[in-house]
Amino acid sequence: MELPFVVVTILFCLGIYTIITQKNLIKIVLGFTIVESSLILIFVLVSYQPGGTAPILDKAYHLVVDPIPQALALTSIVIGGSVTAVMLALVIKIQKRYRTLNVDKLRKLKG
Amino acid sequence: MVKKLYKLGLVVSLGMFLFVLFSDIHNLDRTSKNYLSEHYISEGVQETGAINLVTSVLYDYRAFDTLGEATVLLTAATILAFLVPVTKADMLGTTFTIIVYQATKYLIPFIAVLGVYVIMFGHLSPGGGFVGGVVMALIPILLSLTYGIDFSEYKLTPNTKKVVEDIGAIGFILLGLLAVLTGNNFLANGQAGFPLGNAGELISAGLIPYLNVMIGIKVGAGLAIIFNSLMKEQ
Amino acid sequence: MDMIVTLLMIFLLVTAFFMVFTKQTANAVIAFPIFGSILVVLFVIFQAPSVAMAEAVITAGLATGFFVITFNKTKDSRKE
Amino acid sequence: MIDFLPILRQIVVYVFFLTGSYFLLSTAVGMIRFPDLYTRLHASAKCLMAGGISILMGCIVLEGIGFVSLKLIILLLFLLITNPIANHVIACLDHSNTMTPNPISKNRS
Repeated sequence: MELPFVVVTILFCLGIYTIITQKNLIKIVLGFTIVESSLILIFVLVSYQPGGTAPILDKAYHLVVDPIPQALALTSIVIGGSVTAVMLALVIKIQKRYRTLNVDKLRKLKG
Repeated sequence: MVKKLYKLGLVVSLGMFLFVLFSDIHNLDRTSKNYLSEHYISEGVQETGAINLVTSVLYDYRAFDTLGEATVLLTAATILAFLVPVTKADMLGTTFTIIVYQATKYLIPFIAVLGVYVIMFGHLSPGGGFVGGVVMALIPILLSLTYGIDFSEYKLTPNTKKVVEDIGAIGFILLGLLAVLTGNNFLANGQAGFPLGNAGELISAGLIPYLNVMIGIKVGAGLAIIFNSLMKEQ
Repeated sequence: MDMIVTLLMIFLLVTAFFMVFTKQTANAVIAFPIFGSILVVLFVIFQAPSVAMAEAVITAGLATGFFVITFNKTKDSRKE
Repeated sequence: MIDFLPILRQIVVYVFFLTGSYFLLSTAVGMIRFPDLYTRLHASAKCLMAGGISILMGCIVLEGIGFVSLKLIILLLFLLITNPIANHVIACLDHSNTMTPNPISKNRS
Protein backbone atom coordinates (compact mmCIF):
# COMPACT_ATOMS: atom_id res chain seq x y z
CA MET A 1 0.00 0.00 0.00
CA GLU A 2 2.90 2.40 -0.58
CA LEU A 3 1.92 3.33 -4.13
CA PRO A 4 -1.29 5.39 -3.62
CA PHE A 5 0.46 7.95 -1.42
CA VAL A 6 3.17 8.45 -4.04
CA VAL A 7 0.44 8.95 -6.67
CA VAL A 8 -1.31 11.52 -4.47
CA THR A 9 1.96 13.42 -4.03
CA ILE A 10 2.63 13.45 -7.77
CA LEU A 11 -0.91 14.63 -8.54
CA PHE A 12 -0.67 17.49 -6.04
CA CYS A 13 2.68 18.65 -7.46
CA LEU A 14 1.36 18.38 -11.03
CA GLY A 15 -1.59 20.61 -10.16
CA ILE A 16 0.62 23.23 -8.52
CA TYR A 17 3.00 23.14 -11.51
CA THR A 18 0.06 23.67 -13.86
CA ILE A 19 -1.15 26.68 -11.89
CA ILE A 20 2.33 28.26 -11.90
CA THR A 21 3.55 27.70 -15.44
CA GLN A 22 0.65 27.31 -17.89
CA LYS A 23 -0.48 30.26 -20.02
CA ASN A 24 -4.06 29.34 -20.86
CA LEU A 25 -6.72 30.31 -18.32
CA ILE A 26 -8.87 27.19 -18.82
CA LYS A 27 -5.86 24.99 -18.08
CA ILE A 28 -5.24 26.88 -14.86
CA VAL A 29 -8.79 26.04 -13.74
CA LEU A 30 -8.08 22.40 -14.67
CA GLY A 31 -5.05 22.55 -12.38
CA PHE A 32 -7.25 23.64 -9.48
CA THR A 33 -9.54 20.65 -10.04
CA ILE A 34 -6.54 18.28 -10.10
CA VAL A 35 -5.36 19.54 -6.70
CA GLU A 36 -8.86 19.16 -5.28
CA SER A 37 -9.18 15.59 -6.61
CA SER A 38 -5.86 14.57 -5.03
CA LEU A 39 -7.01 15.87 -1.65
CA ILE A 40 -10.30 13.93 -1.90
CA LEU A 41 -8.30 10.81 -2.78
CA ILE A 42 -6.16 11.15 0.34
CA PHE A 43 -9.29 11.56 2.50
CA VAL A 44 -10.63 8.27 1.17
CA LEU A 45 -7.25 6.54 1.54
CA VAL A 46 -6.96 7.54 5.20
CA SER A 47 -10.37 6.06 5.98
CA TYR A 48 -9.68 2.72 4.28
CA GLN A 49 -8.73 -0.39 6.21
CA PRO A 50 -7.93 -3.72 4.53
CA GLY A 51 -10.84 -6.11 4.92
CA GLY A 52 -13.38 -3.50 5.98
CA THR A 53 -16.86 -3.06 4.59
CA ALA A 54 -18.60 0.12 3.48
CA PRO A 55 -20.38 2.12 6.24
CA ILE A 56 -23.89 0.85 5.45
CA LEU A 57 -24.89 -1.49 8.26
CA ASP A 58 -27.78 -3.48 6.87
CA LYS A 59 -26.16 -6.87 7.50
CA ALA A 60 -23.88 -8.32 10.13
CA TYR A 61 -20.46 -6.73 9.97
CA HIS A 62 -16.97 -7.50 11.15
CA LEU A 63 -14.94 -4.36 10.47
CA VAL A 64 -16.22 -1.03 9.18
CA VAL A 65 -14.20 1.73 7.52
CA ASP A 66 -14.15 5.17 9.12
CA PRO A 67 -17.23 7.27 8.17
CA ILE A 68 -15.98 10.73 9.22
CA PRO A 69 -13.44 11.40 6.38
CA GLN A 70 -15.99 10.22 3.83
CA ALA A 71 -18.49 12.82 5.05
CA LEU A 72 -15.79 15.51 4.82
CA ALA A 73 -14.93 14.37 1.26
CA LEU A 74 -18.60 14.62 0.27
CA THR A 75 -18.68 18.19 1.56
CA SER A 76 -15.50 19.02 -0.34
CA ILE A 77 -16.82 17.72 -3.67
CA VAL A 78 -19.99 19.85 -3.62
CA ILE A 79 -18.13 23.03 -2.65
CA GLY A 80 -15.53 22.33 -5.35
CA GLY A 81 -18.21 22.15 -8.02
CA SER A 82 -19.66 25.56 -7.15
CA VAL A 83 -16.19 27.15 -6.88
CA THR A 84 -15.34 25.80 -10.36
CA ALA A 85 -18.50 27.41 -11.75
CA VAL A 86 -17.58 30.80 -10.28
CA MET A 87 -14.01 30.60 -11.67
CA LEU A 88 -15.27 29.74 -15.15
CA ALA A 89 -17.71 32.66 -15.13
CA LEU A 90 -14.79 34.96 -14.28
CA VAL A 91 -12.82 33.45 -17.18
CA ILE A 92 -15.67 34.29 -19.58
CA LYS A 93 -15.84 37.86 -18.27
CA ILE A 94 -12.07 38.32 -18.70
CA GLN A 95 -12.25 37.05 -22.27
CA LYS A 96 -15.10 39.40 -23.11
CA ARG A 97 -13.20 42.38 -21.67
CA TYR A 98 -9.67 41.83 -23.03
CA ARG A 99 -10.29 39.51 -26.02
CA THR A 100 -7.57 37.07 -25.00
CA LEU A 101 -7.02 34.04 -22.81
CA ASN A 102 -3.24 34.33 -22.50
CA VAL A 103 -1.97 35.44 -19.13
CA ASP A 104 1.10 37.29 -20.43
CA LYS A 105 -0.87 39.37 -22.97
CA LEU A 106 -3.36 40.17 -20.24
CA ARG A 107 -0.54 41.53 -18.12
CA LYS A 108 0.80 43.65 -21.00
CA LEU A 109 -2.58 45.16 -21.81
CA LYS A 110 -3.04 46.28 -18.28
CA GLY A 111 0.10 48.41 -18.03
CA MET B 1 14.99 29.05 -19.05
CA VAL B 2 16.36 29.88 -15.63
CA LYS B 3 12.91 30.95 -14.55
CA LYS B 4 11.43 27.63 -15.63
CA LEU B 5 14.08 25.68 -13.72
CA TYR B 6 13.38 27.85 -10.70
CA LYS B 7 9.68 27.00 -10.80
CA LEU B 8 10.45 23.32 -11.32
CA GLY B 9 12.76 23.32 -8.32
CA LEU B 10 10.08 24.95 -6.19
CA VAL B 11 7.56 22.29 -7.12
CA VAL B 12 10.02 19.44 -6.53
CA SER B 13 10.90 20.73 -3.06
CA LEU B 14 7.20 21.02 -2.27
CA GLY B 15 6.81 17.42 -3.42
CA MET B 16 9.56 16.19 -1.11
CA PHE B 17 7.95 17.94 1.85
CA LEU B 18 4.54 16.47 0.98
CA PHE B 19 6.03 13.00 0.61
CA VAL B 20 7.40 13.14 4.15
CA LEU B 21 4.02 14.41 5.40
CA PHE B 22 2.01 11.73 3.62
CA SER B 23 4.33 8.96 4.73
CA ASP B 24 3.77 10.15 8.29
CA ILE B 25 0.03 9.90 7.70
CA HIS B 26 0.54 6.44 6.26
CA ASN B 27 2.53 5.25 9.27
CA LEU B 28 -0.07 6.33 11.82
CA ASP B 29 -0.84 3.83 14.53
CA ARG B 30 -4.08 2.27 13.35
CA THR B 31 -4.49 -0.16 16.22
CA SER B 32 -4.90 2.55 18.85
CA LYS B 33 -8.39 3.43 19.99
CA ASN B 34 -10.15 6.04 17.89
CA TYR B 35 -12.95 6.95 20.25
CA LEU B 36 -15.12 9.16 18.03
CA SER B 37 -15.26 6.68 15.16
CA GLU B 38 -15.83 3.76 17.52
CA HIS B 39 -18.76 5.59 19.08
CA TYR B 40 -20.27 6.48 15.70
CA ILE B 41 -19.97 2.93 14.41
CA SER B 42 -21.23 1.10 17.49
CA GLU B 43 -23.94 3.50 18.67
CA GLY B 44 -24.89 5.35 15.49
CA VAL B 45 -27.74 3.12 14.35
CA GLN B 46 -29.46 3.17 17.76
CA GLU B 47 -29.02 6.91 18.26
CA THR B 48 -30.11 8.19 14.85
CA GLY B 49 -32.05 5.37 13.22
CA ALA B 50 -30.27 5.71 9.86
CA ILE B 51 -28.42 2.75 8.39
CA ASN B 52 -26.11 4.78 6.17
CA LEU B 53 -23.49 6.11 8.59
CA VAL B 54 -22.30 8.89 6.27
CA THR B 55 -25.83 10.29 6.21
CA SER B 56 -26.07 10.06 9.99
CA VAL B 57 -22.82 11.99 10.37
CA LEU B 58 -23.84 14.54 7.75
CA TYR B 59 -27.43 15.23 8.91
CA ASP B 60 -27.44 14.47 12.62
CA TYR B 61 -24.11 14.76 14.38
CA ARG B 62 -22.70 17.44 12.06
CA ALA B 63 -25.85 19.02 10.61
CA PHE B 64 -24.66 22.55 11.33
CA ASP B 65 -21.78 22.07 8.85
CA THR B 66 -24.32 21.06 6.21
CA LEU B 67 -26.14 24.36 6.77
CA GLY B 68 -22.87 26.22 6.12
CA GLU B 69 -22.26 24.19 2.98
CA ALA B 70 -25.71 25.12 1.67
CA THR B 71 -24.82 28.76 2.34
CA VAL B 72 -21.75 28.44 0.09
CA LEU B 73 -23.98 27.22 -2.76
CA LEU B 74 -26.37 30.13 -2.22
CA THR B 75 -23.42 32.56 -2.35
CA ALA B 76 -22.18 31.05 -5.63
CA ALA B 77 -25.63 31.37 -7.24
CA THR B 78 -25.85 34.99 -6.08
CA ILE B 79 -22.41 35.91 -7.48
CA LEU B 80 -23.24 34.37 -10.84
CA ALA B 81 -26.54 36.22 -10.97
CA PHE B 82 -24.66 39.47 -10.34
CA LEU B 83 -22.04 38.83 -13.02
CA VAL B 84 -24.51 38.17 -15.81
CA PRO B 85 -26.01 40.84 -18.10
CA VAL B 86 -29.62 40.65 -19.19
CA THR B 87 -28.95 39.46 -22.75
CA LYS B 88 -30.07 36.03 -23.82
CA ALA B 89 -27.65 33.99 -25.91
CA ASP B 90 -27.78 30.40 -27.08
CA MET B 91 -24.96 27.96 -27.46
CA LEU B 92 -23.23 28.78 -30.72
CA GLY B 93 -24.74 27.07 -33.72
CA THR B 94 -26.93 24.47 -32.14
CA THR B 95 -29.91 23.47 -34.21
CA PHE B 96 -31.10 19.93 -33.69
CA THR B 97 -33.29 17.64 -35.74
CA ILE B 98 -36.76 16.50 -34.70
CA ILE B 99 -35.41 13.20 -33.35
CA VAL B 100 -33.69 14.97 -30.49
CA TYR B 101 -36.72 17.08 -29.70
CA GLN B 102 -39.01 14.05 -29.53
CA ALA B 103 -36.60 11.84 -27.59
CA THR B 104 -36.03 14.46 -24.89
CA LYS B 105 -39.70 14.07 -23.89
CA TYR B 106 -39.22 10.37 -23.22
CA LEU B 107 -36.01 11.00 -21.29
CA ILE B 108 -37.41 13.36 -18.65
CA PRO B 109 -39.54 10.80 -16.64
CA PHE B 110 -36.50 8.54 -16.19
CA ILE B 111 -34.51 11.40 -14.68
CA ALA B 112 -37.36 12.49 -12.41
CA VAL B 113 -37.90 8.96 -11.06
CA LEU B 114 -34.16 8.49 -10.45
CA GLY B 115 -33.86 11.80 -8.61
CA VAL B 116 -36.84 11.16 -6.32
CA TYR B 117 -35.58 7.64 -5.56
CA VAL B 118 -32.09 8.84 -4.65
CA ILE B 119 -33.47 11.59 -2.40
CA MET B 120 -36.05 9.44 -0.60
CA PHE B 121 -33.76 6.48 0.07
CA GLY B 122 -30.91 8.67 1.27
CA HIS B 123 -30.76 7.14 4.75
CA LEU B 124 -30.89 3.53 3.56
CA SER B 125 -28.55 3.42 0.56
CA PRO B 126 -25.70 5.54 -0.89
CA GLY B 127 -26.85 8.85 -2.22
CA GLY B 128 -28.70 11.52 -0.31
CA GLY B 129 -29.82 15.06 -0.74
CA PHE B 130 -26.85 16.46 -2.65
CA VAL B 131 -26.67 13.77 -5.36
CA GLY B 132 -30.44 13.64 -5.79
CA GLY B 133 -30.62 17.40 -6.05
CA VAL B 134 -28.04 17.45 -8.83
CA VAL B 135 -29.96 14.73 -10.70
CA MET B 136 -33.18 16.74 -10.39
CA ALA B 137 -31.35 19.83 -11.66
CA LEU B 138 -30.62 17.96 -14.89
CA ILE B 139 -34.23 18.50 -16.08
CA PRO B 140 -34.07 22.30 -16.62
CA ILE B 141 -30.52 21.91 -17.92
CA LEU B 142 -31.73 19.44 -20.55
CA LEU B 143 -34.59 21.76 -21.50
CA SER B 144 -32.29 24.75 -21.93
CA LEU B 145 -29.74 22.72 -23.90
CA THR B 146 -32.17 21.29 -26.46
CA TYR B 147 -35.05 23.73 -26.79
CA GLY B 148 -33.08 26.92 -26.20
CA ILE B 149 -33.02 29.20 -23.23
CA ASP B 150 -36.23 31.06 -24.06
CA PHE B 151 -38.38 27.95 -23.74
CA SER B 152 -36.68 26.92 -20.53
CA GLU B 153 -37.30 30.28 -18.93
CA TYR B 154 -40.87 30.25 -20.20
CA LYS B 155 -41.55 26.91 -18.52
CA LEU B 156 -39.62 27.58 -15.31
CA THR B 157 -39.14 31.28 -14.75
CA PRO B 158 -36.16 32.49 -12.69
CA ASN B 159 -38.50 33.83 -10.02
CA THR B 160 -39.96 30.35 -9.58
CA LYS B 161 -36.52 28.83 -9.12
CA LYS B 162 -35.60 31.53 -6.63
CA VAL B 163 -38.75 30.88 -4.59
CA VAL B 164 -38.10 27.12 -4.60
CA GLU B 165 -34.54 27.66 -3.40
CA ASP B 166 -35.76 29.93 -0.61
CA ILE B 167 -38.34 27.31 0.42
CA GLY B 168 -35.49 24.80 0.76
CA ALA B 169 -33.29 27.09 2.85
CA ILE B 170 -36.05 28.32 5.15
CA GLY B 171 -37.48 24.83 5.58
CA PHE B 172 -34.11 23.51 6.74
CA ILE B 173 -33.85 26.20 9.41
CA LEU B 174 -37.48 25.72 10.52
CA LEU B 175 -36.94 21.97 10.88
CA GLY B 176 -33.94 22.79 13.03
CA LEU B 177 -35.96 25.22 15.14
CA LEU B 178 -38.56 22.50 15.72
CA ALA B 179 -36.10 20.82 18.06
CA VAL B 180 -35.56 24.06 19.98
CA LEU B 181 -39.27 24.18 20.83
CA THR B 182 -38.97 20.91 22.70
CA GLY B 183 -36.14 22.28 24.80
CA ASN B 184 -33.10 20.81 23.13
CA ASN B 185 -30.24 21.89 20.90
CA PHE B 186 -30.57 23.29 17.39
CA LEU B 187 -31.08 20.44 14.84
CA ALA B 188 -31.27 17.74 17.51
CA ASN B 189 -32.89 14.56 16.28
CA GLY B 190 -32.75 11.62 18.63
CA GLN B 191 -32.39 13.48 21.92
CA ALA B 192 -35.41 15.67 21.21
CA GLY B 193 -37.75 12.69 21.28
CA PHE B 194 -38.77 12.39 17.64
CA PRO B 195 -39.91 8.82 16.86
CA LEU B 196 -37.04 6.91 15.31
CA GLY B 197 -39.01 3.90 14.08
CA ASN B 198 -37.50 0.60 13.01
CA ALA B 199 -34.10 0.89 11.41
CA GLY B 200 -34.25 -0.11 7.76
CA GLU B 201 -37.76 1.07 6.85
CA LEU B 202 -38.60 3.98 4.58
CA ILE B 203 -40.33 6.17 7.20
CA SER B 204 -37.83 6.09 10.03
CA ALA B 205 -34.92 8.02 11.49
CA GLY B 206 -36.92 10.98 12.74
CA LEU B 207 -36.07 14.22 10.93
CA ILE B 208 -33.43 12.90 8.52
CA PRO B 209 -35.70 12.17 5.46
CA TYR B 210 -37.28 15.63 5.68
CA LEU B 211 -33.87 17.30 5.95
CA ASN B 212 -32.84 15.28 2.89
CA VAL B 213 -35.84 16.56 0.91
CA MET B 214 -35.10 20.19 1.86
CA ILE B 215 -31.43 19.91 0.88
CA GLY B 216 -32.40 18.22 -2.39
CA ILE B 217 -34.80 21.02 -3.34
CA LYS B 218 -32.24 23.68 -2.47
CA VAL B 219 -29.30 22.13 -4.34
CA GLY B 220 -31.40 21.39 -7.43
CA ALA B 221 -32.75 24.92 -7.77
CA GLY B 222 -29.36 26.50 -7.04
CA LEU B 223 -27.50 24.47 -9.65
CA ALA B 224 -30.19 25.17 -12.26
CA ILE B 225 -29.76 28.92 -11.61
CA ILE B 226 -25.95 28.61 -11.90
CA PHE B 227 -26.12 26.71 -15.20
CA ASN B 228 -28.64 29.06 -16.80
CA SER B 229 -26.62 32.11 -15.70
CA LEU B 230 -23.46 30.64 -17.20
CA MET B 231 -25.26 29.93 -20.49
CA LYS B 232 -26.87 33.35 -20.80
CA GLU B 233 -23.56 35.18 -20.90
CA GLN B 234 -22.71 36.59 -24.31
CA MET C 1 -7.23 -6.71 -6.33
CA ASP C 2 -3.86 -5.11 -5.64
CA MET C 3 -2.94 -5.37 -9.31
CA ILE C 4 -6.16 -3.64 -10.37
CA VAL C 5 -5.39 -0.75 -8.00
CA THR C 6 -1.88 -0.43 -9.43
CA LEU C 7 -3.17 -0.43 -13.01
CA LEU C 8 -5.83 2.19 -12.27
CA MET C 9 -3.28 4.43 -10.52
CA ILE C 10 -1.04 4.31 -13.60
CA PHE C 11 -4.03 5.19 -15.83
CA LEU C 12 -4.85 8.09 -13.51
CA LEU C 13 -1.33 9.50 -13.81
CA VAL C 14 -1.30 9.08 -17.61
CA THR C 15 -4.63 10.88 -17.95
CA ALA C 16 -3.54 13.74 -15.68
CA PHE C 17 -0.25 14.27 -17.56
CA PHE C 18 -2.09 14.16 -20.90
CA MET C 19 -4.59 16.70 -19.60
CA VAL C 20 -1.86 19.15 -18.63
CA PHE C 21 0.74 18.83 -21.39
CA THR C 22 -1.40 18.56 -24.52
CA LYS C 23 -1.31 21.44 -26.98
CA GLN C 24 -4.97 21.95 -27.82
CA THR C 25 -7.45 22.96 -25.14
CA ALA C 26 -10.20 20.75 -26.60
CA ASN C 27 -8.23 17.59 -25.82
CA ALA C 28 -7.73 18.73 -22.25
CA VAL C 29 -11.44 19.40 -21.78
CA ILE C 30 -12.41 16.01 -23.25
CA ALA C 31 -9.87 14.16 -21.08
CA PHE C 32 -11.36 15.63 -17.90
CA PRO C 33 -14.39 13.25 -17.52
CA ILE C 34 -12.09 10.24 -18.11
CA PHE C 35 -10.05 11.40 -15.09
CA GLY C 36 -13.23 11.61 -13.03
CA SER C 37 -14.44 8.18 -14.10
CA ILE C 38 -11.19 6.50 -13.07
CA LEU C 39 -11.50 8.22 -9.69
CA VAL C 40 -15.05 6.82 -9.34
CA VAL C 41 -13.81 3.24 -9.84
CA LEU C 42 -11.04 3.82 -7.27
CA PHE C 43 -13.53 5.10 -4.70
CA VAL C 44 -15.74 2.05 -5.17
CA ILE C 45 -12.72 -0.23 -4.63
CA PHE C 46 -11.77 1.67 -1.46
CA GLN C 47 -15.28 1.12 0.03
CA ALA C 48 -16.72 4.63 -0.21
CA PRO C 49 -19.93 4.39 -2.30
CA SER C 50 -21.42 7.74 -1.24
CA VAL C 51 -18.32 9.65 -2.28
CA ALA C 52 -18.28 7.71 -5.55
CA MET C 53 -21.85 8.73 -6.41
CA ALA C 54 -21.17 12.38 -5.64
CA GLU C 55 -17.97 12.34 -7.71
CA ALA C 56 -19.73 10.68 -10.67
CA VAL C 57 -22.59 13.15 -10.72
CA ILE C 58 -20.86 16.42 -9.90
CA THR C 59 -17.25 16.27 -11.08
CA ALA C 60 -17.59 13.96 -14.07
CA GLY C 61 -21.04 15.15 -15.09
CA LEU C 62 -21.80 18.76 -14.26
CA ALA C 63 -18.34 20.35 -14.12
CA THR C 64 -17.64 18.96 -17.60
CA GLY C 65 -20.72 20.82 -18.80
CA PHE C 66 -19.35 24.03 -17.28
CA PHE C 67 -16.00 23.53 -19.02
CA VAL C 68 -17.66 22.84 -22.40
CA ILE C 69 -19.78 25.98 -22.12
CA THR C 70 -16.72 28.08 -21.29
CA PHE C 71 -14.85 26.54 -24.21
CA ASN C 72 -17.74 27.41 -26.49
CA LYS C 73 -18.12 31.00 -25.29
CA THR C 74 -14.41 31.85 -25.72
CA LYS C 75 -14.31 30.78 -29.33
CA ASP C 76 -12.59 33.74 -30.97
CA SER C 77 -9.39 33.65 -28.88
CA ARG C 78 -8.74 29.94 -29.00
CA LYS C 79 -5.65 29.84 -31.18
CA GLU C 80 -3.12 31.32 -28.81
CA MET D 1 -27.09 -36.77 -9.17
CA ILE D 2 -25.33 -33.50 -9.77
CA ASP D 3 -27.45 -30.39 -9.47
CA PHE D 4 -26.67 -28.91 -12.86
CA LEU D 5 -28.77 -25.72 -12.77
CA PRO D 6 -26.16 -23.53 -10.97
CA ILE D 7 -23.48 -24.82 -13.31
CA LEU D 8 -25.62 -23.93 -16.33
CA ARG D 9 -26.24 -20.45 -14.93
CA GLN D 10 -22.50 -20.02 -14.34
CA ILE D 11 -21.73 -21.03 -17.93
CA VAL D 12 -24.31 -18.59 -19.34
CA VAL D 13 -22.88 -15.77 -17.20
CA TYR D 14 -19.35 -16.52 -18.43
CA VAL D 15 -20.49 -16.49 -22.06
CA PHE D 16 -22.23 -13.13 -21.63
CA PHE D 17 -19.27 -11.55 -19.86
CA LEU D 18 -16.73 -12.78 -22.41
CA THR D 19 -18.86 -11.47 -25.29
CA GLY D 20 -19.20 -8.11 -23.61
CA SER D 21 -15.47 -7.86 -22.92
CA TYR D 22 -14.70 -8.67 -26.56
CA PHE D 23 -17.01 -5.95 -27.84
CA LEU D 24 -15.67 -3.33 -25.40
CA LEU D 25 -12.08 -4.19 -26.36
CA SER D 26 -12.97 -3.84 -30.05
CA THR D 27 -14.44 -0.42 -29.24
CA ALA D 28 -11.14 0.70 -27.76
CA VAL D 29 -9.14 -0.67 -30.69
CA GLY D 30 -11.48 0.97 -33.19
CA MET D 31 -11.26 4.36 -31.51
CA ILE D 32 -7.48 4.30 -31.97
CA ARG D 33 -7.03 2.63 -35.32
CA PHE D 34 -9.71 4.21 -37.51
CA PRO D 35 -8.62 7.23 -39.56
CA ASP D 36 -11.70 9.46 -39.67
CA LEU D 37 -14.28 10.91 -37.30
CA TYR D 38 -17.23 9.14 -38.87
CA THR D 39 -15.64 5.70 -38.79
CA ARG D 40 -14.64 6.24 -35.19
CA LEU D 41 -18.22 7.18 -34.42
CA HIS D 42 -19.34 3.96 -36.09
CA ALA D 43 -17.09 1.89 -33.83
CA SER D 44 -18.17 3.82 -30.75
CA ALA D 45 -21.88 3.44 -31.46
CA LYS D 46 -22.23 -0.19 -32.41
CA CYS D 47 -19.63 -1.93 -30.29
CA LEU D 48 -20.37 0.10 -27.14
CA MET D 49 -24.05 -0.74 -27.46
CA ALA D 50 -23.38 -4.47 -27.91
CA GLY D 51 -20.93 -4.60 -25.03
CA GLY D 52 -23.22 -2.76 -22.63
CA ILE D 53 -26.21 -4.96 -23.46
CA SER D 54 -24.15 -8.15 -23.04
CA ILE D 55 -22.72 -7.19 -19.66
CA LEU D 56 -26.10 -6.04 -18.30
CA MET D 57 -27.74 -9.29 -19.48
CA GLY D 58 -25.00 -11.22 -17.68
CA CYS D 59 -25.69 -9.28 -14.51
CA ILE D 60 -29.44 -10.02 -14.78
CA VAL D 61 -28.78 -13.78 -15.14
CA LEU D 62 -26.34 -13.67 -12.23
CA GLU D 63 -28.80 -11.86 -9.96
CA GLY D 64 -31.95 -13.90 -10.57
CA ILE D 65 -35.52 -12.65 -10.31
CA GLY D 66 -35.85 -9.81 -7.83
CA PHE D 67 -35.87 -6.10 -7.25
CA VAL D 68 -32.29 -5.60 -8.46
CA SER D 69 -33.12 -7.19 -11.82
CA LEU D 70 -35.93 -4.68 -12.33
CA LYS D 71 -33.48 -1.84 -11.77
CA LEU D 72 -31.05 -3.41 -14.26
CA ILE D 73 -33.81 -3.70 -16.89
CA ILE D 74 -34.66 0.00 -16.42
CA LEU D 75 -30.96 0.79 -16.83
CA LEU D 76 -30.94 -1.20 -20.09
CA LEU D 77 -33.91 0.78 -21.41
CA PHE D 78 -32.16 4.04 -20.49
CA LEU D 79 -29.02 2.95 -22.36
CA LEU D 80 -31.13 1.96 -25.39
CA ILE D 81 -32.69 5.43 -25.54
CA THR D 82 -29.69 7.66 -24.84
CA ASN D 83 -26.77 6.16 -26.75
CA PRO D 84 -28.20 6.45 -30.31
CA ILE D 85 -29.32 10.02 -29.63
CA ALA D 86 -25.86 11.08 -28.50
CA ASN D 87 -24.20 9.62 -31.58
CA HIS D 88 -26.88 11.16 -33.82
CA VAL D 89 -26.26 14.61 -32.32
CA ILE D 90 -22.49 14.39 -32.74
CA ALA D 91 -22.69 13.21 -36.35
CA CYS D 92 -25.37 15.74 -37.26
CA LEU D 93 -23.49 18.73 -35.86
CA ASP D 94 -20.27 17.71 -37.57
CA HIS D 95 -22.06 17.29 -40.86
CA SER D 96 -23.74 20.68 -40.59
CA ASN D 97 -20.38 22.34 -39.87
CA THR D 98 -19.23 21.36 -43.41
CA MET D 99 -17.06 18.48 -42.35
CA THR D 100 -17.14 16.02 -45.21
CA PRO D 101 -15.96 12.41 -44.91
CA ASN D 102 -12.61 11.45 -46.34
CA PRO D 103 -12.78 9.93 -49.83
CA ILE D 104 -11.69 6.33 -50.14
CA SER D 105 -8.24 6.09 -51.71
CA LYS D 106 -6.99 2.82 -53.11
CA ASN D 107 -3.48 1.45 -52.65
CA ARG D 108 -2.92 3.60 -49.67
CA SER D 109 -1.34 1.07 -47.30
